[in-house]
Amino acid sequence: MNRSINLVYFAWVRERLGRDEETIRLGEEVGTIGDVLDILKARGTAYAEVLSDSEKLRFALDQDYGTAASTIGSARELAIFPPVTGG
Amino acid sequence: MNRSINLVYFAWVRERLGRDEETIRLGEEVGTIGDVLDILKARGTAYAEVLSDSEKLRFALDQDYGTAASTIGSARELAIFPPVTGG
Amino acid sequence: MIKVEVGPADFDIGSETLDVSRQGGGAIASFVGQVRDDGNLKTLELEHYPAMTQKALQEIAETARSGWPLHAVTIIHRVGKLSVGENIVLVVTGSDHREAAIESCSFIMDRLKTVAPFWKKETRADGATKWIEARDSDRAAAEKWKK
Amino acid sequence: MIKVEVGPADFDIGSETLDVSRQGGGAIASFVGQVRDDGNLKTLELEHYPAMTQKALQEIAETARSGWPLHAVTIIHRVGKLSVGENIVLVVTGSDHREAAIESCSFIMDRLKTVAPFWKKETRADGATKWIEARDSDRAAAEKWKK
Repeated sequence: MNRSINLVYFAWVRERLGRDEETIRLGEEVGTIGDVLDILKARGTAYAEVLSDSEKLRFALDQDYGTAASTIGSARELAIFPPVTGG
Repeated sequence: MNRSINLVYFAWVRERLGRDEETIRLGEEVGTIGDVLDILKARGTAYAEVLSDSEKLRFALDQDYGTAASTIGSARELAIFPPVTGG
Repeated sequence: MIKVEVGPADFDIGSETLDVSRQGGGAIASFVGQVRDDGNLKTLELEHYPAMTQKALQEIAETARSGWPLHAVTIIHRVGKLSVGENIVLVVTGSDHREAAIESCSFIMDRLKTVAPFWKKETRADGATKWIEARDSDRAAAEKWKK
Repeated sequence: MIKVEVGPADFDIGSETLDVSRQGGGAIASFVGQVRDDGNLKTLELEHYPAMTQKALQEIAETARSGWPLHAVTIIHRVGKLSVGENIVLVVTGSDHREAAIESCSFIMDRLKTVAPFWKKETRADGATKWIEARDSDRAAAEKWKK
């Protein structure tokens, strides 16, 4: 089965990756947000650096907060961003 | 020495006494707010009834809160009123 | 900056908030108390002790300013006869920090309820009148700041 | 009544407060956050996650309404480039009770700081830019409501 997911980036994650979104294909072996992070980090230095410390990142699956251990399931959008600073 | 003090009444104290202020003379023996209350209560039924329960009353001497035990000293105005309900 | 006003005139929340925000800080908390319609209330009459009121409100504002880092405090309290829905009281505080602004605003309201010399008399739709009694919950709220 | 707005437009505190007060209650608390002048700040840029923001704010408002007896909640959060002194966020809550109005307003602000998908980037007078980092004190403030 071929799945794809839309990745969206915000704030310094967006700036340092040099893009605000992209779509990637996910193989069968991809189960969690952590698995997606591993795929991205394998792509090269920028990804590896920006995504290295998942403690400094927050994630949302289809606009609901998740963690590196959260299951992707049938989610269509994964957002990766720094801790929020609104208000 | 003859002293006098202005008494001011508010809310239901004012209404039930039928007046908003009056001036009375104080003899040498009058030391505290409680002494003034005793003088007023001796005047008749309305005063005795309204001032009977000092727990339900609040006092201010020259616009600062006091208690029945507070010394009159050289204060010019004694206010007698129910607990406040502003705001 | 401390601003204290007592009188029959209504107030404008927007312009009072703007005045406080102009003193700097970036965190502005406000509270408005209005005559609440509880079914058959007609009017509320606010009596006060004019010689004492201004001083009492000034002291409350100064106590707030000594307890929290505030740029500005505004307290406006109306007196006289007010109808359902009308404004009674406005408190606005300005600080660098939202906690300081919100907490001091709450503190000032608790002090107004228990210390400021105002009394409320309600008139019902059927003409019956009653002086509102002080509430234990207001005394308890004021006590909690003394910790 | 819950009202949630996200966008570049400024808001009017007076009219938003009036709208909340019209839902009844008599106790209206509000908080305004503005771009604070800390000496050499020039602008603040507010980025957000459009697909998530409205939903997050709606959830925050509904959580507040389930925690306190509220007649109305209004949350307005601006995005885009803002100058020193400009409004960023407005929260207004209306209740029968001042404690409910003030506490829920404080709760909503704490949640906005820690849950709503906004990010602030500051530009200094010398042109230097920096993403503002989340503060431990904001996380601690949000945690205290979970008791």
